[in-house]
Amino acid sequence: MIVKNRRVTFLIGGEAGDGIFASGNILSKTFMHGGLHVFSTNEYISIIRGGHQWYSITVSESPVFSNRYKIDFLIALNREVPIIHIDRLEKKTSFIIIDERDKSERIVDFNIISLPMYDILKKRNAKKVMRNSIALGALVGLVKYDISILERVYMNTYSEDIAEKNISLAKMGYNYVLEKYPHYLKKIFFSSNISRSQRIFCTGNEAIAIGAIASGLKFYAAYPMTPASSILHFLALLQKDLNIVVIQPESELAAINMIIGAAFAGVRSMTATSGGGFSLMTEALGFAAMAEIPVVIVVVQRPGPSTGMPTYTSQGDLRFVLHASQGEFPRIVLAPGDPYEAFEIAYYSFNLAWKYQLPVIILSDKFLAESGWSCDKFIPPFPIEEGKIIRDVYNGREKYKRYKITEDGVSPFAIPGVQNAIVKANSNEHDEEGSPTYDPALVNSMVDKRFKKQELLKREMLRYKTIKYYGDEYPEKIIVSWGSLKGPILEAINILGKNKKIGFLQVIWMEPFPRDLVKNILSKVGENDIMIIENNRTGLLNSLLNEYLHLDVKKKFLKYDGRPPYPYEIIKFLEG
Amino acid sequence: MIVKNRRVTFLIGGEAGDGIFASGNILSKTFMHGGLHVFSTNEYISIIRGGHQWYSITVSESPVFSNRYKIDFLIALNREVPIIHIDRLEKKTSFIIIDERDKSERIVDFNIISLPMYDILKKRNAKKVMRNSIALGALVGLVKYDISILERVYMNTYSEDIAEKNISLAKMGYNYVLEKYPHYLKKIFFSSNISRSQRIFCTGNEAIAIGAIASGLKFYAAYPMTPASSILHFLALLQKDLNIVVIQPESELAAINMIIGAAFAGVRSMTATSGGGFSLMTEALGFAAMAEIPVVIVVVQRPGPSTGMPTYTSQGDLRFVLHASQGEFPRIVLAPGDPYEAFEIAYYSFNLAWKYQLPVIILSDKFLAESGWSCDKFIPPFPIEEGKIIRDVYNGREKYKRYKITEDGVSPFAIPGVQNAIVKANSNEHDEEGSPTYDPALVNSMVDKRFKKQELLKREMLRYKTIKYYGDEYPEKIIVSWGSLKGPILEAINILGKNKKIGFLQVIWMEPFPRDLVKNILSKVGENDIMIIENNRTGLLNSLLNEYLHLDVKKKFLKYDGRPPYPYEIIKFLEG
Amino acid sequence: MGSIYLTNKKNVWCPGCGNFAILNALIKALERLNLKPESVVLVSGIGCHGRINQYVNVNSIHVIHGRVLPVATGIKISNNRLTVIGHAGDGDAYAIGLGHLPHAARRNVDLTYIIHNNMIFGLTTGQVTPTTPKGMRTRSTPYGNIENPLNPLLLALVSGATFVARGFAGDIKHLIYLFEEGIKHKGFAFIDVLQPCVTFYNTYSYFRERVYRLEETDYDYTSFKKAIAKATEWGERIPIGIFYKIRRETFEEQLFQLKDKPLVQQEIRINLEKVYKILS
Amino acid sequence: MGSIYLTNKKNVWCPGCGNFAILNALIKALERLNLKPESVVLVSGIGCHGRINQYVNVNSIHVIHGRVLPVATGIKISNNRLTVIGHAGDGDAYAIGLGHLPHAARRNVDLTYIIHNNMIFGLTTGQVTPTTPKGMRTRSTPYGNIENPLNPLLLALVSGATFVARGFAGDIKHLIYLFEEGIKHKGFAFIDVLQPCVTFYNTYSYFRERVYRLEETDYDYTSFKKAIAKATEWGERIPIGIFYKIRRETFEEQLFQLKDKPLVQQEIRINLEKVYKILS
Ligand SMILES: Cc1ncc(C[n+]2csc(CCOP(=O)(O)OP(=O)(O)O)c2C)c(N)n1
Ligand SMILES: Cc1ncc(C[n+]2csc(CCOP(=O)(O)OP(=O)(O)O)c2C)c(N)n1
Ligand code: SF4
Ligand code: SF4
Ligand SMILES: [Mg+2]
Ligand SMILES: [Mg+2]
Repeated sequence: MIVKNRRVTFLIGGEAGDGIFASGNILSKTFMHGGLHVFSTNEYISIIRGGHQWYSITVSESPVFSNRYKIDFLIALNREVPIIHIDRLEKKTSFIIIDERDKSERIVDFNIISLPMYDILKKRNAKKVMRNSIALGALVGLVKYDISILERVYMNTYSEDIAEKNISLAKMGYNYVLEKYPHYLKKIFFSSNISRSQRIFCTGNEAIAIGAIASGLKFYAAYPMTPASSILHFLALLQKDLNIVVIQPESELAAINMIIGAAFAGVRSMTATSGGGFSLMTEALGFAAMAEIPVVIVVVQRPGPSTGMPTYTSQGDLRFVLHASQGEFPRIVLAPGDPYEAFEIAYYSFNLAWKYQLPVIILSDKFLAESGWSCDKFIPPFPIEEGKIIRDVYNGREKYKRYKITEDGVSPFAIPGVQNAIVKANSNEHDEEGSPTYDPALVNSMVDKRFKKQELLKREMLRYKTIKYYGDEYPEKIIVSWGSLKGPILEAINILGKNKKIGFLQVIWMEPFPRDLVKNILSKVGENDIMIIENNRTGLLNSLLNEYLHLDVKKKFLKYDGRPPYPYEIIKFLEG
Repeated sequence: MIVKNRRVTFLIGGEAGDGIFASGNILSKTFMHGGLHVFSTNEYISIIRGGHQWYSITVSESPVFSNRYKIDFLIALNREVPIIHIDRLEKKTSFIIIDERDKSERIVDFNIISLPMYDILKKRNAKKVMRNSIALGALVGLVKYDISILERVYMNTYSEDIAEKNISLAKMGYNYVLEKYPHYLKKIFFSSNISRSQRIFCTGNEAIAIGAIASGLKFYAAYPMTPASSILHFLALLQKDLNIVVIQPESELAAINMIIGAAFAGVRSMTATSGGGFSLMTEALGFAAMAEIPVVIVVVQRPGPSTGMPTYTSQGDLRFVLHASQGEFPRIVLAPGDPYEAFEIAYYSFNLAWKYQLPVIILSDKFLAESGWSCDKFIPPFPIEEGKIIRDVYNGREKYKRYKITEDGVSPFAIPGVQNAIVKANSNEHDEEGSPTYDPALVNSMVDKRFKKQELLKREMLRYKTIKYYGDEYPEKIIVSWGSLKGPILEAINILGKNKKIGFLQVIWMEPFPRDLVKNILSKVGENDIMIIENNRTGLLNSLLNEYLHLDVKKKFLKYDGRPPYPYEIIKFLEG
Repeated sequence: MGSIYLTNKKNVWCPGCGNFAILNALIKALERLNLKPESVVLVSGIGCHGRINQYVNVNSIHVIHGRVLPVATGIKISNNRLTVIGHAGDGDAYAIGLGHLPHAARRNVDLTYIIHNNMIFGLTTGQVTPTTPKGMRTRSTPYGNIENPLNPLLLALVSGATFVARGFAGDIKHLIYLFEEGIKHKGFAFIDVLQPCVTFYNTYSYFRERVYRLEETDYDYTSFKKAIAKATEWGERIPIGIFYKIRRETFEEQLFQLKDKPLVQQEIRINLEKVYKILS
Repeated sequence: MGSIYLTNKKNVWCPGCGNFAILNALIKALERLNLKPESVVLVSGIGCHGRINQYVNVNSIHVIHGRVLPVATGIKISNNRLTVIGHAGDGDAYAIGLGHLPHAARRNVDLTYIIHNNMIFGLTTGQVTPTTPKGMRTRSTPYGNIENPLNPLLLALVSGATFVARGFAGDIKHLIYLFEEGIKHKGFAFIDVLQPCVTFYNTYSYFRERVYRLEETDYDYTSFKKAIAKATEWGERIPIGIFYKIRRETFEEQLFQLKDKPLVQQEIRINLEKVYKILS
């Protein structure tokens, strides 16, 4: 059944509180350490106990970009799970690992691996939540995987006693399957190309956190908000080792104003939130722009409007972040599509913010934020750049002026405490020294000064991959998309194969918009052969194409039920 | 000098605290009650005392739409004023009314009417601030106006003793001029076409307040913010006569959430603010949209970003209000251009909000908000409409469902307290009853239900003037603009005269955007004969033309120093 | 239970959660007060507590995080015949929404404000809040919370709340009493409920060992000074009950606009002449 | 004056405004403390008070309305060698920005927070604020304010502020003393200054007749209980002075991250291996 480059998908389903995500992570890492490529993702509703949730893992010997609809192996932690996912199971070939008592009439068409999980728990005096360890062991046995890798992951993850308890349960599941279902055993290949120890299993949120750390983040303030919270949790955990300050203040209003204070004082700072929290940051975003204070804001999208569906995914906030806050000012908006890009963008967003003294927004989404990839370790692509910062002594001949009008619009940026410089920042329109001004000519110069940075940015952009193009060099059709949809689209294109001649244009820089590059790529095909795929209802990237390229893409696949598209849906769209 | 249909411009200049605005209002009303058309506007900086400020009044026997650059009569309350405005004065023809002591070398080229104002004050034992009354009297004498009208306005405005004090001072100025400068006296015509008593002198902010009142506003909550504050002051004053509740809560966050509560409870409610306050309302805007609660939000623009220039004008928030708040939802954004439109839009915005159960934003700007026009009294153009509201008893057969999916997307809207109905509203994505839902099909239906209102609106729009077209039927050039710039543009076109064949397209509905109507008008000329004029730097309406019509207007007059364009600047642009 | 105040929605709180006690006490209090379901509005914030709306068969609105008070205020002023009850979490009320509390208290709008104070962000899976004890490890403070917790009762007292109480989800009988008194109280009734979160911060036994009812002592709740002193008591013994209760004119009572009837019932008969007089 | 702490900017406050006294007292306090201008940061809010930044020759940032405290907190934590002083108006601090005050107080970041409390919105031309007396007619309450005013000192006290004081702009000598003590205090120093607004609410004579200095009594500012009682005193006699002062570990002192040197001076030497270990 399992061959090279094919994908195999595992899904663990159960209730909130069943430890689905923890065991999903364990299993993902287990496959990763065996040398396989892994992509994992989850779905859950915004409650703490009860309610169905699942974690799916797709593995392959080649890189995996997204999850699949079809499930090869299902771990069902209760009786409902197979029923809920029945359409995703393949008769005859799909396996279901389930407790003996939870078997039912309705699943007889599938390969059932039933175990007396509750009996084993009782024997071992283990808590109910631990039955997923039995199931993991059973699964590892079933796919003839090396149980010692699973053991190692347990040991890495938990304290010794907890790890051992889980391992012993896993072994019971493992042995049970080897004994009772020898005829069913399926072999999953181990890849040998990749040294096992060099890989990490990383979510989009973690990749952003790492990029920020690598870029010198020293002050992080955020108010929890799904699906951005795991950045806070991850950084909070790391604060000791990395000596960074991590604060959870009273609100998003406080969070963004704190990081503005930190950046004004010379410290690289960041916050992260989702749309609702970003709404509360809107006013301070303009403050940072007017006062020319470099901040990095991560916005992880979920379906709106308002509270919407907190634990689902969406790309509905693009226009919002592009235009948030009163007045006009340059900003940078970057949308990563996978952990590598998330790392790199987080890394260089600080360089951009500090060199150009403006706010940078990283626009992510739940599907990227909470999905996990097996990745190579990230390496910063270029050094840390600070631009015109003055950290110790100001040596200028004239009095220091925070908003000095320079050729390129960027003023020397002394921080408070610098010798010979008194630094005055202002949210009002101001003169060079930072005093309020109403003089029309001066106002014009100051507005122009800020906008000059846009010119600089047009040049700076050339250093970065503001778009990416994948697929055929002479395509017949081009898909345009952004953010986390990159994964499912790449999967779909891979499945369709080369001779379909499909190209895929991923837009990464949303502002400044890489108009010419996009135009250039799209000129490869006729207007009717361009297609857009987005996780929103109105086609927000398409609205940018309308605005910047005067192109209204007619063929659209817009999904707005909170779920990312599956590769098969994309294929259906492409073919339909 | 003064002939019919020509404009005459008066300017009163002095320091903050000199009573410039009060006397400007008095003088404006005086001219209005003499039957003239009046347009008044002001400029001041955001401090309470000191700093130059001015109030200008332009009068004519035909309607006046904007102020003029050239000043015919200047009341200078200190020595600097004529110097500051020297470029606006015409040698030989301009008059300057000034205290004897404040005369200077530099103004000898103009007609100087100097008075011993300080001596008069002393004689009368009057406060320094009252010297503007002397000046008003002098001016009224100078232009041979009926001093009894001025007296009447004083009596209408102040308590008897204060009025009398001012009147006696004004008379002294009046008599002084008649006596000392008989050779200078200039006659301003009195118009006879208009019955004097029927007119009001009204700002854009007041017009919005009146429209809201006429439409049944009963609950107003707002946090003060220039240039929206005068709506609060005006409504606060009127609360007693009109029995409306006017609250100044602790913040804009509170203001908008209070009006959401009020609307949920069945009461027409409104708030007003400027960009910074609207930033804080962003999150609740989406809440209103998701919960389908009808609110009206007035955003009066001033230059940003951030605190910017609080007392100046701008059109920099268009894209911001169009896209504010996370997620996608239908909203209505309306931009009035004069008090009549401000009244009408405020009036029908409540009908729209309540019929379609969504947020409506009225997008105004400082130039409209704080300028004053002599107007005919406003008359509501059609009755109050509530749509599917249930106020007493719910008689449906099935259980009441707040978010019932109906053909047109609009659900029957029972308010709490209605018999037989339990009303459940939610900021979460929800089912028909208002319970959270994550079911993909249901989510799709709910998103679609909300967006169906957009279809309804497309039909409803036909009832309103979503755009207006002025000027030549077969134009050679068309100006496109919006909001308060309507005034200066109309003035400029009038000055240029009919044979210039210039058309002017005013866009009033910004969302839903009247794409076809705009397209239709613009098709009258070639792309190169379209011009855009905006009070911002990047051409925000132009960005909408790009997005909706794939039209990038090349000829742009963008002014972003906080001042509205003068007609002469527009003429220069048109001719240049 | 089968109360008319209960809906048939499936409850999604963790088994054993303190929210159940709050829900049950509320239902009982409504029963005792015999309020018509149509005449009651619950306003709930975002968090586990916010779900309570779904389970109570009265009008309700699930607002955005931290904004229970302004929404409730808008409702009450617009229709002062309604009984308006706010439910907020400690995150909702004391973190993001704290800016509204002192104002609601000094305004004295006739609302009941019930805080499900589990000293943790529940729904976002266990982060620190303003009432989390110092030193506690949470997901956002894995090395221990370094902030002094707030004392919400003191805050409500000094802000001018006219009814200040504390309940405990482990003492449902007492809770029913507090809710009943709070809802009956004319003015702003503030009730902080110690609510164990069995998943992220299980405080049942901690509080059970310490709480005692003020009603079983000779405590006098009409003295502001005593209330302040009592509210400072927190340690081996933790008082629950009504700390403070006085009658002060409510905000609505001072609104001449509501003298005749609620705003929502007033007809729209506009005489613009009064307006035009000012402008002429 | 010619102080090194004064800029040459033209002052735009109304002649006679209480803000002048605050400015002068601040300058004098800085002189007495002999702080290097480069080592001080003023953080000011939006309102007439906010202009103070322009007149003081130290680093400054004019923030958005109500956000003095979070910005000041971010600055102080990033560079704890700086002296950070916040200036806010009563609108700024007690209306829109009130949500930050209790948190700054309980956190005990080493800041000085000076409120220019003129009991009115000055810059927006005279509307009601949370400290405007009941009954007062303002532009937004032309028929009289119906809300009970806040008592900011009580609020700061119960929130955990470690230095709580009140000054009066009519007593500049005393004000200098308060500012000096507040700036010297390690921890969150809250100083509410009664500041007459000659244009919209001239309270000079009202307060001059009533205020008395606590320092001229035998008042003991180390007792929380006494501080609460003193802070409730408001009427014929109004106390000014230090109401409360204790030493409690500051937020920064508890941050292990700042043990060696300020954040801003720490080199960026990142060892990602520690991060990667967690992810493998
Ligand atoms: C503006 C905003 N920020 C953050 C969130 C995310 N959020 C949802 S619930 C919650 C905390 C809930 O804590 P609490 O109010 O104590 O309620 P509990 O779950 O403990 O009942 C947060 C931070 C949000 N919904 N909106
Ligand atoms: C978000 C926001 N809302 C409103 C305003 C308008 N505004 C400017 S100053 C001010 C009030 C100032 O009052 P206060 O803080 O007491 O300062 P004062 O002028 O009295 O010194 C307001 C409401 C603003 N700048 N930003
Ligand atoms: S997480 Fe805590 S507060 Fe939320 S439902 Fe579970 S036990 Fe209750
Ligand atoms: S308005 Fe009041 S507070 Fe503002 S400068 Fe004038 S006197 Fe001072
Ligand atoms: Mg909580
Ligand atoms: Mg003030």
